[in-house]
Amino acid sequence: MTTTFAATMASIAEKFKSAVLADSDGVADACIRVEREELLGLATELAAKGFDQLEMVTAVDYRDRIGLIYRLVSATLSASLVVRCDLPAEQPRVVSLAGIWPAADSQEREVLDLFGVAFDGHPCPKRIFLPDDFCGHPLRKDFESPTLIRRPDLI
Amino acid sequence: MRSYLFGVLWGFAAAILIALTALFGVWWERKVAGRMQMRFGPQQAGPAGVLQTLADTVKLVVKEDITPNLADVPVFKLMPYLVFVPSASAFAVIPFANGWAPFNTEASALFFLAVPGMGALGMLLAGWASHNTYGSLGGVRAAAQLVSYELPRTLSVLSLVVLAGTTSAVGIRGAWQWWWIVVLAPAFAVYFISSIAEVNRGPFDLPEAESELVAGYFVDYSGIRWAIFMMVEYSGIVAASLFGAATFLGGGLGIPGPLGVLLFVAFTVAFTTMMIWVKWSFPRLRPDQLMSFAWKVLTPVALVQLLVAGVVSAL
Amino acid sequence: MASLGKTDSASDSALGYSTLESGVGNVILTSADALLGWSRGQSLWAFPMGTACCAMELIAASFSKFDFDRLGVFPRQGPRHTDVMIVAGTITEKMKPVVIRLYEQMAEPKWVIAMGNCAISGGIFYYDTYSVVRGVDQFLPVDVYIAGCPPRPESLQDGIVQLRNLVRAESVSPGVRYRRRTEIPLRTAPAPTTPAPAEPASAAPASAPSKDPA
Amino acid sequence: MPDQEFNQELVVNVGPQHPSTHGVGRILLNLDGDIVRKAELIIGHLHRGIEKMAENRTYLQVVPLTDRLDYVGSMYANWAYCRAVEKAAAIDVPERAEYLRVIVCEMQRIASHMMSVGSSGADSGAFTVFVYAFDLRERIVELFEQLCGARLTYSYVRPGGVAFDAPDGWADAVLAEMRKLPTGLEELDKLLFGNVIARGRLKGVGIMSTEQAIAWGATGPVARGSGVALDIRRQDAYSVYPRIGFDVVVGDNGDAYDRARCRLLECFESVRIIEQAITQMPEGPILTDGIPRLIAPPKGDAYARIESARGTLGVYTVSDGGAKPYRVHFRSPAFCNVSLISRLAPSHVLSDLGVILGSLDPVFGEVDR
Repeated sequence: MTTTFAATMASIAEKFKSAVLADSDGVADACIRVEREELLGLATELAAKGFDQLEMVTAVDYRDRIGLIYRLVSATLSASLVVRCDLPAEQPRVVSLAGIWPAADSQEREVLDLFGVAFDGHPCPKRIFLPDDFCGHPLRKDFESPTLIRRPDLI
Repeated sequence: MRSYLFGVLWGFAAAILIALTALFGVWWERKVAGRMQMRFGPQQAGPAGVLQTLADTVKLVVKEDITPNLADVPVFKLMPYLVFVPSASAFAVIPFANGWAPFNTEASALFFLAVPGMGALGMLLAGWASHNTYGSLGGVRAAAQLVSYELPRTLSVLSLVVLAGTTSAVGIRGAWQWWWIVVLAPAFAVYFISSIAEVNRGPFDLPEAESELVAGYFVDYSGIRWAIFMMVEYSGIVAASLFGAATFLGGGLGIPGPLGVLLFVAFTVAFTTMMIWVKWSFPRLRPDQLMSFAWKVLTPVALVQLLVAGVVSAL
Repeated sequence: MASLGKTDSASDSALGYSTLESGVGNVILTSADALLGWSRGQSLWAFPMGTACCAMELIAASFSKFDFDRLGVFPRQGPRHTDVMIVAGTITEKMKPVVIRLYEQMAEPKWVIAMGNCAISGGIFYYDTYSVVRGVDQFLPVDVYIAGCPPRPESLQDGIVQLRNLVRAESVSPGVRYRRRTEIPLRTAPAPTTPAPAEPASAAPASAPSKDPA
Repeated sequence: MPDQEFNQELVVNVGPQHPSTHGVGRILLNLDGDIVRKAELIIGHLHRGIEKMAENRTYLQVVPLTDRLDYVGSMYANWAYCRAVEKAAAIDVPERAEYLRVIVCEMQRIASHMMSVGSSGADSGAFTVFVYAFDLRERIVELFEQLCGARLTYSYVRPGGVAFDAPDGWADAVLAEMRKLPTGLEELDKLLFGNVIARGRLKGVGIMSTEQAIAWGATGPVARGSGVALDIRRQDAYSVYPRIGFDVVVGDNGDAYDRARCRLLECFESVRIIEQAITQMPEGPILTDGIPRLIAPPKGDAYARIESARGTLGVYTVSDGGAKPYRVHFRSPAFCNVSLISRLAPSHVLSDLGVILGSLDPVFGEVDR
């Protein structure tokens, strides 16, 4: 990790107490695990520190909790960073980062559509792929649908 | 009485002539466009696909012609004929032979330019009556385009009238001189470009823009009514080429006898092919570019040409 | 010259269609059927209902290397001006009402070609999907199925030739049956029980629909 | 207020089935006369749930699914997925396979750009440009057919290498084709961008500044058209790209003309890359041996991204140690680029809508997944 990048990481770590700094986990050069409440503060801090590109917003359903993944890339620091935030599985609700990075707008709608995570403050919080009257969120592990035919395990 | 009978006879002859020009025009366009795009045109309906348009027309005649239920039905049904009749009547005044035209009236050149302008009203109402957003957008564009391109077209033929001294097309063809080609070259260019726009083709096919308005003002027409719109377009091309060849080039450069007729037909086919060639090689103009091109480029050129013609004729 | 006028041309009998049943129809009717059949077959204007990968092959089929235009197939965009709707690609639940509405907007003698496995049966997206309609024939009467993922432009054009034989074998008056018009009943309608004449042999790549409902 | 409901805006539905929406996107336009006031993009008509399907397939069975994602360029969809799996399962790739992957993906980039440049010509009305661009694309698709038998959905790149070795004479055929291609590309350049009406239609339409491009998440030629020098081949320097000399094409004023022109100039760069890669390609195996039929990467995440014809194509896989991926997510560049239409379209004329959408080059298989 370049020195400036390490310096920014250190300054962020002590600024946000609940942020747990871990080194690379296969997704980006560094990883920050943060609580739901501190996400907005951390995001504005990172945007100020030179992370101007939000590349990917996605989620993973770990059955007991839903993990949100934001992958940020900084051209000035030439480094990438992944911010992870865990949400309860029942009513996942988090603040929307579309205000800081407009790129998050459509990707957050996709997470809303497929995972059911509600984003507060999103410009138009509607489903993006599925019709509005679709019940359930497909990418949840406990998603059942009459039209879904499971592929037989031939192996 | 005799002229009445002659009128009816000529009506049938014109209908057949227009149908033939449309048949030839559609087949010729698909073959030329095909060859321009490194492919063959229709091949399998008759030798070299000559019967392709016949197959298309017979199919369209027996196809169901749908009237949308929200459409303004009487207007919807009338519009193909309101668009067809003016452009068909333009055939009546074209000087086919030296000194002869089916209807040799005094101001036949102006008749040829003015009457097809009525088609703009038909297109506007066709788009509006089909109660379809694309249709009405196409109709409004057709009205704006046809009206604004009539001015340069009329001015370009006017410089011809100034030189010939008469406004009758037959007179113009009779008074044709060879040096007119040199003097009236810009006028012919303006005439050719604005007649492409008059027929909604080539870079000016905004009313029926395929990639924007799906099919423009005739989007909701099907079957025989749509075929009439297609016949209007293709007979319009041939009519503009016929008139251009007859007046600007004196119908075969004024050579009497079969050679002149042969040249006349050759010029007409050449102009038709040029219109097809222009359509398939240029993208479409934007509405504001279309208008500024008509008013800021074509009209001034036609006016200057008129001045030159006036000076020359005064010499 | 195409087989204008001859109704029992080689390709018709090759497909096993029952030619004119004895004692029905006369010179006027057969020549009218022949002319209409020939003209409709020669000028099948295609409505490219392209949604996914098969749309790329549909575009390639109408361009310089494979050239649809030779067969008289002219892709037009408006549903009103076209005869055959070529459904190319996966149809999802959200797209289904759009396809139905466009099919209903097409002017009457109209046909449907289901191009590609996704249009035939959902193809690779048959298992584990919640939003794919498994086959267009669930809501459209399909005339020709073209297998392949995506089918080559050549097999698409062979499908067009098969459809042309179907079209040429149809008759103007409902009384005359050159060929049993195979209405595939939608899943809800009970299967018609009238006896079927010779089973139309399915030609190799593009199979004309068999009589018995799915 | 009487005049309030008088100047009601005309709502036009540029529906899922439309000649210039490049697939099944739907745009709800609020038109004031011919001027677009608001453009709302409605997608999802081709949403097949590929990410849900991938969770019930083994790692190798997901490869054919990635073909149907970006069906105009399925080579680099395969490659991105295979890089993620190789990163997760720590599989290394033989030298020759890396070169074959670079050659095949650069050819796919040319074919995909031909589709995009051709259709941006067709959107502005020049249909012949589309046919000429497709003719160049057909030459490349023919070479793909000789290599892996398929015209569009190849499943050629596999975790740990590639599926088939180049048949003998194939490399020379590609070299011969790459020598002829630049003349075809120059001809297309003159045919479309040399044309004064096409320049008039494409220039100054859908302008996006550099900051907007970065903030809105645009990548690939859409971002490079606005001056963002973001090219993952240069930034990550993955595979054998460090050994190959090429430069990144960057436009300056970020309109539809620059985006389309960047795509065409990138094809010249790809031709250079292919020629260098073929000359440097060593002999040797094309698939690492010892890869189990059921790849089971250790528990954990992996993310790999490559430069596809539309931009940064990233694949994020989560594995729970089993034979099937726990979660696969495709960071789709077309999805991020096409959602710019609602920001670029307002205050343009209706005719420009098709041109702007064409310059964003969406492929709805990848947008809707």
